[in-house]
Amino acid sequence: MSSTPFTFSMGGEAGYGIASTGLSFSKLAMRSGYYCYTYLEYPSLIRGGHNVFLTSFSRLPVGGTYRTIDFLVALNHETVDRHLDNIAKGGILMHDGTQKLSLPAGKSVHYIDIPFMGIARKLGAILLRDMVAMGASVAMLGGSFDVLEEIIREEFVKKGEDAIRTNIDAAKAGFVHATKHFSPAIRKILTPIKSDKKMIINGNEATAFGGLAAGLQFAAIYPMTPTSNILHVLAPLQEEYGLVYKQPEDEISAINMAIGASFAGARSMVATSGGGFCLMTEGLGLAGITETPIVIIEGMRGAPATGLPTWTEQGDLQFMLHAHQGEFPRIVLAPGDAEEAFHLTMEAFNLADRYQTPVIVLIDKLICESFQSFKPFEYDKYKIDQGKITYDVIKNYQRYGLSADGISLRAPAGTGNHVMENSDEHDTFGFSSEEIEVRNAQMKKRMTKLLTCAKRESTEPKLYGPAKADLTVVGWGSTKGAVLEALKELPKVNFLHLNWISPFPSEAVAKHLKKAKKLVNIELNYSGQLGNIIAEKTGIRIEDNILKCDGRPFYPEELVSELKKRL
Amino acid sequence: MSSTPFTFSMGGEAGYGIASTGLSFSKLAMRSGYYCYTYLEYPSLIRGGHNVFLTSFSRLPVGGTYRTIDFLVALNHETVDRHLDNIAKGGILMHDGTQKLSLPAGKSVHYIDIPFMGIARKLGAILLRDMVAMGASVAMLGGSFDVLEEIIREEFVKKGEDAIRTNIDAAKAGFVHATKHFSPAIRKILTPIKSDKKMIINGNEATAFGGLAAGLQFAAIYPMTPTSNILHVLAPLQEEYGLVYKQPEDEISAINMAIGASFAGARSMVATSGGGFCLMTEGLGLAGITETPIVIIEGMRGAPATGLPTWTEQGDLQFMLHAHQGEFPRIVLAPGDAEEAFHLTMEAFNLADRYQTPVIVLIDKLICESFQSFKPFEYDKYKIDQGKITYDVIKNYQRYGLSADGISLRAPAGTGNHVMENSDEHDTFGFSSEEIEVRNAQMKKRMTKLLTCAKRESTEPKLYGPAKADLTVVGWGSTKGAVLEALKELPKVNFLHLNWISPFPSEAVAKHLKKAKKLVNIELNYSGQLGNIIAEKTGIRIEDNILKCDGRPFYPEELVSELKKRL
Amino acid sequence: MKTTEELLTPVSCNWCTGCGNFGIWTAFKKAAVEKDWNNYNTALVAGIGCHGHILNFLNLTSFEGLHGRAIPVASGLKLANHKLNVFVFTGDGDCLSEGGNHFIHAARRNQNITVILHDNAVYGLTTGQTSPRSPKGYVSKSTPFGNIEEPLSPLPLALSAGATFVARAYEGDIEHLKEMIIRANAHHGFSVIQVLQPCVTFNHVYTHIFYQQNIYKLGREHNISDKSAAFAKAFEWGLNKIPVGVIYESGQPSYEELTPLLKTGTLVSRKSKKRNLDKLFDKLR
Amino acid sequence: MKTTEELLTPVSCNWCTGCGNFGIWTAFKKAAVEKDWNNYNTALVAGIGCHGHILNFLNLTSFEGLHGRAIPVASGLKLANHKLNVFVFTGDGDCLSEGGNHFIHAARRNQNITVILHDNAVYGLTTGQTSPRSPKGYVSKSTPFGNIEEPLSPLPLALSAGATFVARAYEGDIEHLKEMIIRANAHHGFSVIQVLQPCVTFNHVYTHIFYQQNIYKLGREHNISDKSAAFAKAFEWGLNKIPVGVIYESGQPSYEELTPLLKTGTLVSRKSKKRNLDKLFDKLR
Ligand SMILES: Cc1ncc(C[n+]2csc(CCOP(=O)(O)OP(=O)(O)O)c2C)c(N)n1
Ligand SMILES: Cc1ncc(C[n+]2csc(CCOP(=O)(O)OP(=O)(O)O)c2C)c(N)n1
Ligand code: SF4
Ligand code: SF4
Ligand SMILES: [Mg+2]
Ligand SMILES: [Mg+2]
Repeated sequence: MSSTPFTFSMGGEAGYGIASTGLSFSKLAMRSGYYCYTYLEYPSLIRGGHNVFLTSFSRLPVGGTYRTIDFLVALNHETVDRHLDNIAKGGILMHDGTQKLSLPAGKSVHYIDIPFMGIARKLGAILLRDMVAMGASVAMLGGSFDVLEEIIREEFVKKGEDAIRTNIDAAKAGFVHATKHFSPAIRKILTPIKSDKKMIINGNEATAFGGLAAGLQFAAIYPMTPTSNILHVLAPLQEEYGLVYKQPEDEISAINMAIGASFAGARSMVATSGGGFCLMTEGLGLAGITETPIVIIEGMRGAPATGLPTWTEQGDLQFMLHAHQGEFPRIVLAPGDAEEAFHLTMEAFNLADRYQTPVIVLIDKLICESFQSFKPFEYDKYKIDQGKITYDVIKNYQRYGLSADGISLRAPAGTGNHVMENSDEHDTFGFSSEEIEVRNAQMKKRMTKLLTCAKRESTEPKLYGPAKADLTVVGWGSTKGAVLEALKELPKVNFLHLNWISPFPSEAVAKHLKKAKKLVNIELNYSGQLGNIIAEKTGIRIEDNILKCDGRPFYPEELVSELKKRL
Repeated sequence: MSSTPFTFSMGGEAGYGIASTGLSFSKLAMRSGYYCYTYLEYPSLIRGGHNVFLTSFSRLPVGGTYRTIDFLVALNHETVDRHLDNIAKGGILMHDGTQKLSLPAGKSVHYIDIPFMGIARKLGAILLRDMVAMGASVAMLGGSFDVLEEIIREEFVKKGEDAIRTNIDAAKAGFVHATKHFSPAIRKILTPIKSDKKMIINGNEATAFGGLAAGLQFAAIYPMTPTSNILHVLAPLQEEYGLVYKQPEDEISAINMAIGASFAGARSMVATSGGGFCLMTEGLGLAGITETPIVIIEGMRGAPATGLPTWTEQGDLQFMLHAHQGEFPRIVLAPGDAEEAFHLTMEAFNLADRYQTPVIVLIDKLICESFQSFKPFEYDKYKIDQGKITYDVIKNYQRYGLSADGISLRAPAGTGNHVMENSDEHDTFGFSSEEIEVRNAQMKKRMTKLLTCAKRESTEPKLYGPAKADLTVVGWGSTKGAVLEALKELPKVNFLHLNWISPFPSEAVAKHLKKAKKLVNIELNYSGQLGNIIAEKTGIRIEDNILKCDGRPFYPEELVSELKKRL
Repeated sequence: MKTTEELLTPVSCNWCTGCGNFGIWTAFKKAAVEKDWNNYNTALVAGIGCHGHILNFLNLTSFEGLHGRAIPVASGLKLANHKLNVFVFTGDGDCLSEGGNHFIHAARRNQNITVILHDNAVYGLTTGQTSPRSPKGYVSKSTPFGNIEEPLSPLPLALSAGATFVARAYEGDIEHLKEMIIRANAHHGFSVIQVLQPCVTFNHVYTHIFYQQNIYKLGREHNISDKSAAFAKAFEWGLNKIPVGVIYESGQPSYEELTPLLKTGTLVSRKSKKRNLDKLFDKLR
Repeated sequence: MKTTEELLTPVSCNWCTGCGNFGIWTAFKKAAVEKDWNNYNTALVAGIGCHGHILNFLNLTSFEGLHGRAIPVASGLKLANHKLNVFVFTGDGDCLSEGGNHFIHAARRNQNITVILHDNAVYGLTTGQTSPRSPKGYVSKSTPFGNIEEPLSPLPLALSAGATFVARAYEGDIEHLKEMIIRANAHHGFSVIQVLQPCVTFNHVYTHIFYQQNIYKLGREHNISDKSAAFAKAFEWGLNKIPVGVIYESGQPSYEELTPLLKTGTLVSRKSKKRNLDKLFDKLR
């Protein structure tokens, strides 16, 4: 593929900091002027398993991770076993000959033998191995050592001058060794070029930052892969940005704390994954019936149960729509990448306040933990909107007063009003009631908010690619990146991407689907849940599906070949 | 309506035992040869609220509660306020004139004034009031005092001869007073007649008995309306029937205990309502991925959250299908009345064992707490089927061995096999694994069980009424009774009733729907959830809905009038 | 509030006649009037059970949550606005069974909230099942052959978990209970009052008479800052020896006092505002 | 099992080098060989965390449950087949945070199961956040400014809740830990061993050296049937004063012993069979 990014990868055993090396490499590529996308694979173990990162970089934005590796650094046997087959024809495999990895002959791969271990040992620590490999790789890609040095300097600044020095030395040694012994094989692929200002961010950071921008005041997060990193981002920023992060005893507590904080008027959120969300389902409906705004970040992973804790999946979609007994309005957003996660999280806080109801932002391990480069996010236009809220004393205040749009005037606790929020069905004042008229009025009031939301917000899916196409791909959430990459090769295919799931944009979706010549639904789950929802909401069943739920994302190459079959 | 049952009702403040009076009255009707259906309404309070029972009885089976009351006993003001309008033209209202209830003139109602309070006071206790009223009512309906005496005797046997005497005296006093003063108004409507042997049972009892018949060994139930009564039935039977009932600290514990007991080989179940089910959602998927058989009884009530704790609703249907992250096979059954609850609960235990997966029996307050008379349940043909299970030591035992039907050989703990059940994705032995092939094989194996189930079991909905009809009503679960009552008046309407929800009988449903001239979907929830599922599974959207979610059941009269509009 | 009448709502009280919840309600209203707890400075949270109905009868800002989950709601509320007096009304089932985990963790965190534990040793609202407070041998619908579990002692549990104020009171002694409520609220940190509350409908063991006959007030000789004495008193239970009064109080700083951000004012006093992310974005280069 | 080799599985151990879980694993294998725990008489349950991986390395019947929920699975398992030795492997996060409620209630019920609490005072598997056992001031990703909560003491909590056997051991002393495991299992009732387990990767406070320097073995002078002495020892923690050994043991009957039905054999020994309901139906007339 002509526009295909270059994919660099490094693999080794867990516990050697492959993830942070991946981020450093990505920064290097970015500072050299390239866009990149870095995907991490690791098992649910602290040490002993296999870790790998893949960075695809290009002059143009890159939205997904490629399977075909142009340059692989193998720090152990397993890297070779697992990834050799994915090396591109004519690609490079860098290894340490002294490790005697079994490298099959006959493969059209250039082997570059760098004594990582020897060099690292000479410099005093085996752990420096990755840095040596990094230096050597940068050299082989024609990258700038200055940029690398700058990045190492920043990364180790907290560890002191010594750490900086040894790491720079290690990188330098690798760089020099490679330049000296393999200069004919060097590919000028990382040579610094001029380009726009960019940043690299993963979905967890984007979500946390979205919350910060939106005036988040209280977050209760119990650690859980893949969203733990949201708490790691927020916790150190508490004082400077004026928010409270609380690690609760469990997820039940998390959501109830957030509800309590919101009752006091604070913008509140929780973050978790499917298992923790299960424990929040009761609280979700509590927020629904008490009309308490909260934002819930749900990061999907391989399921059910503990499942595949460090792998990706889109298996929780229908669960999000139906969690909790009975019915209440819920807003479900499903960003397609970190940038959308940022914007939709910001929006989520406004929506929660505006419609006084829980808002779920549904992401997955792929979005949460993959690093992608973007132009700095544009959020000038964002304004905090707290909806119908008062801090004044209102005569005869009624927390659940009726109104045409279903939204009542909210007064936080402590404002002098007698505010009563109630998990029992209640009258307009909040007092428990089981009367038919009261029940019907409140039920209707709550459900009307969803209609109001559908009317007022722009929930339409986005169509990428040509307006007229031979094949229309339908998808949601994190498949966006891989599909858009694939579309670069397929000019006659377009892509309908949904990032609003509830209220569901039934009409807009139906309109697009009816226009399509041929349809295929793409999801990272077993049964095609978006397809199910579309059938439910529009009556249109997309018969053709590309589904996968082995924990791995879609790769652009596999999509290209799957989609070509349909053209 | 010609075939319409006679409806007797009594209302008074909570705490006066209206519910047990209702059951006594029903037994009386039944022993006099009539079928009956007794519906209870009470608030979520122990005292102080308003309680009422309605018993509809007839020579033919009665499946639902009628709104129109033929004979109302008002023990307090509220009864008059709330129910006077529902008294049939020419109906009877029995009251105590000394209470000075405001009885509107001009209503074509016969007032029967019985000094309940005075008589009760004379006999020594205000609490006897209900018994006086009961005696008087039986007299006015031409019932047999002997039958009433027998019932009182049985009911108070545990309280001793004194209690029996006073209560019989009270009933007698009422009976005599009524006979003496109102003999012209007596209607011979409860005169004993010859008829088949019958019994009266509510859904909670039926479910508990279903479990007992099916060899239930372990039940962990945390109290929650409307299913608490299941534990009240099981707890005293533990020793005699050889099962353990355990009240756990919470519902999370309940489901995990049941899973643990099942892992040891015991037939296990839990019972709860929506809120408790929320807390079980994580355990549900645990049973799914570990392939541990369990039976979950979910009794729906007004929702969301605490909602309307003592009122009915069918709002949890889609939640049952999607609770828990990701996907795994689940079986969801939705009995239409106590008899179906009995049979489907028995069946649930076989299904859980056969497919090694959780089975949900979805009922609601209406089924749980309404008493209905039936011929004694026929369960001779039922056989316990534990599916693929072994107690022998198997060489190279693999808990999750692959097979064409997706079902592996199960060995309980303690059988000498190394049995490993694992909430992480796992290989055939149960060891944690994140490999693509392993994941795909296990995911497919699990999901195949649902296909196997769909093939092997008869999941088809039942069509009631004429094969060809002008209007086809579609419904599920507890609406069955009211719809069948309504159909008695509507010979050109038929009714497609679903009691298997997952695996969903898509083909059978589609076939019926396509044949229908005109369709209407009936549900006790806000959005028509069965309609949503039908649209998802068959592509057919039933545009016309009769929905209600005010906590009250459908009444045959209201359905008749709603359905007539459509003919 | 200035008078107990101001504290009333249009909803009329619907507990059973003679229910111990009436005493708690009365004592709380008296305390509220004495300390002027009102809709500016106070918020209440309750769980689900007969106890929780109390919110319908008090004209004070309140949140009726889920069964077992009142404490975490109160925790979040307090963190967001620590100037509020935050009271939790909870039952023995609510607090010790469904919500046991929150109880010990709120105690551990030493959050400055007051937990009023309506201990009727039974599940009232669900019609009388055995609770973690029911005595061994207790016969109910859930334990028809007698309870085989030892009751849980909430106060030693709270002490073990780190509570800094624990007290016990009998609802029938309204003045004493009122004092306890005021003292618990005045305490800076997690406070719990186990209120002995007869359920006249379902619990025929722990009756009004039982408590009247078996409680005694802790006197001066009891050193409320001695933790092992506190454990001894907290465990004490039985004929003629159910101590009531403050059992333990210590002066550690509360969670809110230790949270640096809250030193300068409540979280909600800084209104939610859009933040600039330039600095954060800069680090992503 | 007859040898520790028989206890191995094809899965190779994947804890970090130096992890304290190795000691627990070794001590458990030794105990299993000494007492011949095998697939007829033993079943293991674990929670989710580094500790839970242990099930993959033991050739014994086991159930890996959900985070925080190992204990109730073990409770159900034990009630269904009380002839099995039932062990729970749980972490400080698993047992005391997510699963705190089950811990106190299983202790209260005095179910005859043994809880082996891998206490590394940190959330290992989720990469090192502060746990309820982390010391005050502890700096981690979740408490970058230092932990402001007091750590929870699991043994006083268990004692308060009603546990009848509580012990503490350091994983580095394998013989001692093995003894503790055997004694806990021999005890008839709820037993818990708090195992001091260094997490070499994330917890740099409670290291091997820290424990080696600060633990001491309880001697004869400690009366294990004295509950208040037990509380004192269970709370003891700090420089040179972390007692290890059996802290408390008492002889109340276990829940299984008190359950009448189980006197005649295990629940599963009566195979599930269809029951006749005539008698029950008769009452419905
Ligand atoms: C999750 C959940 N489980 C169960 C219930 C049912 N329920 C309501 S109140 C209650 C127990 C009440 O006992 P307690 O907390 O002691 O309150 P009391 O009525 O005695 O004041 C239960 C089990 C519920 N509402 N929610
Ligand atoms: C419901 C739920 N919440 C959170 C998690 C994520 N999680 C996995 S292990 C763990 C904590 C582990 O800590 P601990 O129990 O102390 O075990 P350790 O790793 O230290 O042995 C967490 C929070 C989960 N798996 N499930
Ligand atoms: S049931 Fe008990 S606790 Fe509930 S209101 Fe009646 S007396 Fe009070
Ligand atoms: S992270 Fe800690 S507890 Fe987990 S394996 Fe490594 S050293 Fe052991
Ligand atoms: Mg109670
Ligand atoms: Mg730990």
